[in-house]
Amino acid sequence: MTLGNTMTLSDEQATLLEVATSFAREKASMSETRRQIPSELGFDRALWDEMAELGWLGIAVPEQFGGSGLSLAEVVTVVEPMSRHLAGSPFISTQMFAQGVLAGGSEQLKRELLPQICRGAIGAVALFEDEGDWDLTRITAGATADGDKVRLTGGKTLVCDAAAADFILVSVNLSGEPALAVVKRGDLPRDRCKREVIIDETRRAYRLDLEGLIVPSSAMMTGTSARAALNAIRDTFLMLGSAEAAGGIAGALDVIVEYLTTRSTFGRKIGSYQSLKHTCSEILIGLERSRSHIYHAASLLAANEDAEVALAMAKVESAETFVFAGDRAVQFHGGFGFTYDCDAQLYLRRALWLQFAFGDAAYHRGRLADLLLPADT
Amino acid sequence: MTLGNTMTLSDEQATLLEVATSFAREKASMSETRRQIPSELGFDRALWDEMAELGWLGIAVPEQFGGSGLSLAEVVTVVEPMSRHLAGSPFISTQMFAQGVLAGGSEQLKRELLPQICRGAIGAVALFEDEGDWDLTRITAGATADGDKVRLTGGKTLVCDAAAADFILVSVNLSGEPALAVVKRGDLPRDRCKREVIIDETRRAYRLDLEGLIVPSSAMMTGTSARAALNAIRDTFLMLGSAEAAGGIAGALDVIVEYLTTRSTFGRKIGSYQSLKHTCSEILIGLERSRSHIYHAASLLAANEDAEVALAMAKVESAETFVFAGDRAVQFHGGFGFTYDCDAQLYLRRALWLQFAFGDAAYHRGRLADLLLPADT
Amino acid sequence: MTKDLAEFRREVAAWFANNRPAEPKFLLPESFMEVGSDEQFEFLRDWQRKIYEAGYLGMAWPKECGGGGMPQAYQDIVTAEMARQKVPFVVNTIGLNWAGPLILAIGTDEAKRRHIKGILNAEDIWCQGFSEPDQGSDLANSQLSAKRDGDSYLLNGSKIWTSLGSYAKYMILLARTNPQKPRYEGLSFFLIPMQTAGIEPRPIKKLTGEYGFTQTFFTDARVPAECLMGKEGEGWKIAMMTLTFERGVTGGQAGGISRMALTVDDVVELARRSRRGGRPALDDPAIRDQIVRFMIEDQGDRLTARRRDITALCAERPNAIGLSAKLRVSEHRRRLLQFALSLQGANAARFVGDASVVDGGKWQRAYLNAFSSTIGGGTSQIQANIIGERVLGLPKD
Amino acid sequence: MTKDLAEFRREVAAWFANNRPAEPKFLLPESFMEVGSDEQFEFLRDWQRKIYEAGYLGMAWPKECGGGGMPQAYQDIVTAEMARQKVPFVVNTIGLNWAGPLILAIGTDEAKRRHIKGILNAEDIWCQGFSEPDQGSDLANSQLSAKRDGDSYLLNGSKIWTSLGSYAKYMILLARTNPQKPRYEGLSFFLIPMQTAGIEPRPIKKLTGEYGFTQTFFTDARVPAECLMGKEGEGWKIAMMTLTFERGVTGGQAGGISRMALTVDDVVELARRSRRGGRPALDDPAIRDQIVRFMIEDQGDRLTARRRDITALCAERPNAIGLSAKLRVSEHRRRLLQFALSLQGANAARFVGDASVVDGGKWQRAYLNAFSSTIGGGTSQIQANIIGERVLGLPKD
Repeated sequence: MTLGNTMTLSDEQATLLEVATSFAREKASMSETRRQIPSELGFDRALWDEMAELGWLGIAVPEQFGGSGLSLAEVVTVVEPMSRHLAGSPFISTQMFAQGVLAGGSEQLKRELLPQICRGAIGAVALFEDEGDWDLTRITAGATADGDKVRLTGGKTLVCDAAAADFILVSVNLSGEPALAVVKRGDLPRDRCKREVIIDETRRAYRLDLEGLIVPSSAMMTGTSARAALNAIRDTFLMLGSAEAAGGIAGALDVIVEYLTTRSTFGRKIGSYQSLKHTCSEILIGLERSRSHIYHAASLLAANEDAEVALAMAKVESAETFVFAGDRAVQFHGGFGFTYDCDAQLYLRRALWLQFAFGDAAYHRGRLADLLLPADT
Repeated sequence: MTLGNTMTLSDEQATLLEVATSFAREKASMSETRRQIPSELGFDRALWDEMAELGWLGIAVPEQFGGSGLSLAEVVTVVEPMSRHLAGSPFISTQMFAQGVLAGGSEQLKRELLPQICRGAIGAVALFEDEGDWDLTRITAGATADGDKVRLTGGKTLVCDAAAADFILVSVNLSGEPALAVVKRGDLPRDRCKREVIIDETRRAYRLDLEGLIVPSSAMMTGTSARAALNAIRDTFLMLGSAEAAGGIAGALDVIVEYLTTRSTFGRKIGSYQSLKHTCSEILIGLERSRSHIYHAASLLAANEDAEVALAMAKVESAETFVFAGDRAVQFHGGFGFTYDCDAQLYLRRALWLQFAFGDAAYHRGRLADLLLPADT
Repeated sequence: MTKDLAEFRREVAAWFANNRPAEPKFLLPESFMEVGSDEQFEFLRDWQRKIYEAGYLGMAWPKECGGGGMPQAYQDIVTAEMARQKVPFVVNTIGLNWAGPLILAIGTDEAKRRHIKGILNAEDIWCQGFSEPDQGSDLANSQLSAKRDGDSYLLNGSKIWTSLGSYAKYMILLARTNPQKPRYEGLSFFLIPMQTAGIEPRPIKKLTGEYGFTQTFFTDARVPAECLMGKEGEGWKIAMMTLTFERGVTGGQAGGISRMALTVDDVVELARRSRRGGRPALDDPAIRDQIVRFMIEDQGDRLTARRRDITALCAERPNAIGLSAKLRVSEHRRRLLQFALSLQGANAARFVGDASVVDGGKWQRAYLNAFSSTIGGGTSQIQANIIGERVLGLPKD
Repeated sequence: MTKDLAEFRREVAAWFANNRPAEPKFLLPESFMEVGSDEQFEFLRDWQRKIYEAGYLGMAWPKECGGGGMPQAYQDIVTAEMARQKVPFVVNTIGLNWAGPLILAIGTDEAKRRHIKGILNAEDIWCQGFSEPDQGSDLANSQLSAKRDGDSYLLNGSKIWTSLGSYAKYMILLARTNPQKPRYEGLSFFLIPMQTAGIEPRPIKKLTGEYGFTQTFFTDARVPAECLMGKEGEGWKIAMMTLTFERGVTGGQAGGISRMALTVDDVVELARRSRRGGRPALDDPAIRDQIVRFMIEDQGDRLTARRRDITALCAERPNAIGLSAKLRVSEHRRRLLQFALSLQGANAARFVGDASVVDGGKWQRAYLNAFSSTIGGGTSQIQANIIGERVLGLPKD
């Protein structure tokens, strides 16, 4: 199997990359990230509104639904710089929601929901359950049709941004097949959404209790539509989660290099020691390879080509490198690295979150082996 | 499963360790090793005779058969120092032969063969076949009984020291079951034994053509005796091959440290650079762990306790560390390391030989997983 | 008077089985270095007192000081049984393993009377003041000043990474009494009361979000001259003596386990009950292979500790095992714990305090806390230098 | 005059399919750097001549010098087809990719007439004299002395790692004409005939046991002054120019493939036909996992090379990709080849020359030869320093 090497950068990507980089430098600093950690929802609504005004939420939404009609490739260029200082926001959740609706929603759902998203509404996706399985089609939360209503049972967990979301796309098992239900904020009583404690304190995740919730059948996606939506959601996360990881690696590397060029022991700047210096080189190499995988996958998505292999590779390389960078960031800061005040731990925790979201490296390598190494040619 | 931590050192072991260390320093130097590389048999007969006179060949042979009645634990203490400078000799082959006969041979075979071994005869074992499988019971070379004779078919490969051997223990398939035949030098026409080219130039390996050879049935081991002999041969190699690897690691580390403390670049001794220094520390740690596994396995063998796990661990740790040490030895010698004149390559080649003899690290980890991680408690 | 040891073992086993405290609602720390909340501390102090009152702590310490006056063998049985039953550890670690043995070895009768019983029943918690913020990894570089002033010493400076700093009544302290003298000779050793004006322990928030260490500030803190152990200038010698107590080389510890660390066996058990892709994680060949790697390393280190007792098997580089122990064990542990997270699938992303987190989040917490050993007491990078230079003789950088 | 390119591609494909030489009895080298025996050399020289005579080499070079005078596109098709069909490489690499383009760019008409055809038909083999034994990894540190003496230069010193040194008729040489000047400005560039009294190439035996490099000694070797390229002191500038030819950045190479390196795809194919425990090695989950790791790395590097062309995607650290390329690719290759051995079971222990060795032993040989790239041209350790210092701005050690 020969792997392609498509790599393109649209004018829109180039522009967005520039805009987002300077926007992030100004508005998404580490002190802003730290300021949001104790907050209930984990992000700044004013910043969110600014992102919406910049048109970022609808970048990959067709113009007919109020978006810019571009692709996830353009969204990537926004996510990497914004995650450099670990800014928390429901941006990726919202992108997953939008791509899910776009891929599997009825015309009516798209017309209803997507323009609201483009204007600043928040979306979320509820996919995971207690066993922690990453296969999005193994679902136990149930759904039963009852006239023009559908009754939900069971629950979901690790649902990012559920409390802030205007709409949540929930995966359920409908007669043994995956289906998705759009649950609106108004239909979800407050006590059905419980905050969970997760390793990445810049994020918010919740447990959803679906038992007995009723949604109209028009809010459902079923059959091939549901599968298409689940694939789109997964691809969106693999794409944007990898970009978020790349931003995190870059940020962690900055933090390490800054410390290594200012801190001295035994009369030498510690960055002059090879054990630290060579590790930085290794992190940089991981970052360069990650970015290459990411922009390759983005190019394929932009061209509507099959990106399954490219997305899995991007996720593996970027998440592995990010965990390594975060782990080394803590270590290389010595005693300070062991404290909460040091930013290193924030990077490590974010890295762990990303590693275990939508499949860790071993999981995706297993998928890649199936794709790339069939038992017989 | 709780692993034991038995560790003993007998007085005989302590004495032999001392004797062998000074003997090796004097007689098994690197220049001697290099001198033997172009020789046909790969070892010095006079040195072999000295080893026989020292009683080393019969250390683990019971006194009634002319040996010292000790165990492989005592043999270990001879092998490690002797392999420090990669001396080539049929010592391990001979030990495998003797332990095979001891475990599976008839009283008559033991009485006939073991005293000769103790006096200096050379033994060898012929176990492997073209597929390169390490499972010693998967045998295609055949044997057919014909009155009081047995007729052999097929062939064996990677038979160490076959050309120098007075006796070879050959594994064959007898009616679907593993069996072993003792083939004497006189019964093996010269053209049945062809030298092979192997990566470790200090060793000699041969291909044996068995087709039509006849041995008396009294020279056979069959059934449980054959299986016991095969296990004993494997255990002997895992024990002594690991000790040989430990000696090799120690030798490689010496070569590296010597170079790193004498060679300078940019005005500094290269051993002061952390990337080289820390790697040396890593090799040392591997050596220390290897020795611990080795002397633990030896202690179990000395006490006649189950050593299957301990032997496999010893082999994995020592062979992996040795390959790493050899690889780094070449690298750290720079341009000189790339030349044949540098001893680093000899260590690397020996390490590769040991890694792929009787099962590499992945193979033995698989065995250990079966032993230590049963599907259910 | 000594009972039959086998019978004693049965008795002890029964006692711990019947008396082990119920699992609390909160997650317990893995060692005294990680005690971060009042509820953890109270729980552990109660547990130690209960063990002591049952007669199972300080069994080999002198009767007149509050000990049991029995042969060490009995205490060893208790300690082994505690480890086997995985009961909570005894919290007053510095008192039991450092200060107590030191006082018994070189303290005055008055000091023995005053301190030993409180150490055993956890009435008096002890902490250790060795590390300083700018000392690097070099203990002999301690700068905290102790200046003789009449019948007392005036202390100025700060100590860092003080475990139980907020709970301790006493501290064993390494301080500089003479800045003119060469670095080792200027140091002295003190046992000081923490409730002294001018001593302020300030909690440090760890990367886990928990507390568990303090930085302890000394500002003209005045302690009585009797606090000095030995003579002025003997600080380094005495500190090294406490280290040998801590390592248990010479015996003399009060006994009891001092950690409940997660091991490779715990990881195997986690893999057995974790599911990946709908099957037990332990069925996955790549996971099995990785676990075996960890088992080989771990067993290698256990055996290496045993081999250290057989001089002839360490003859080539006698200091290799000792000087490499910290690096081997701490780095193994960090990697093991990071790996353990990967067994938990999507649930690996939860943390302590979550209702659904695996085992209360102790795996996540333990991975983050593992850096205390790869950083504290000389980073792994410095350990690797030490091995290269002091064991292999490579040039300094 | 230009034929249709698609038709040309078919014609080329057919020609190589019909004319590829039969697999020789001996193992071919992977690149010109590994030519170690006369039989290898003769085989490869014949092959190059055959390609040239078919009109498939130097197609874009000027007709009057022996080239084809055609657009570069044709040559690119030939080169791609050679790679696709995995035919043997063209051996006169230094002539075709370094010396030839240089002579065409800045050489005299006389030099073009004299050299180009011999480069293309492999009559005149070229070698490169840049590295020196004590230069470290620093090319600008070249010490070989070239002293002007009337109409000639006297050369003294030595060059090392000269590929094809025993077969070459000419050498491109970097030598020091002025030891007083700063290091870059004292260097000059020469094209010299190897058959000169006082020039002695001495073969170096490699760790593989084969030959493939020489150390070339210069003892009062006298070459004509016309051998100087450009002016005295322009040596560094010209050497850098040859490097850009070699990288193919500016085009101008004669074409043809210059290696037959084993790739990760070859490893997959090896795993498919190797057996472990009676089953295809490719069925083993641990092996599959490891191969996927290599594929991700390899694909990462291929994509990174592509990304280099898109400036906006390299804006953060424009030199990162270039300065890390050697380290990334050479270390990946060393580890990949070491892994490939493990697929061969007990047969991994065989070596080149054995009747039963897998694929003639090219895996074993390739692993050992892989060190030439992790050592030559600046060791991996130095490369990692360069990245740390020149890309990340970390302090020098």
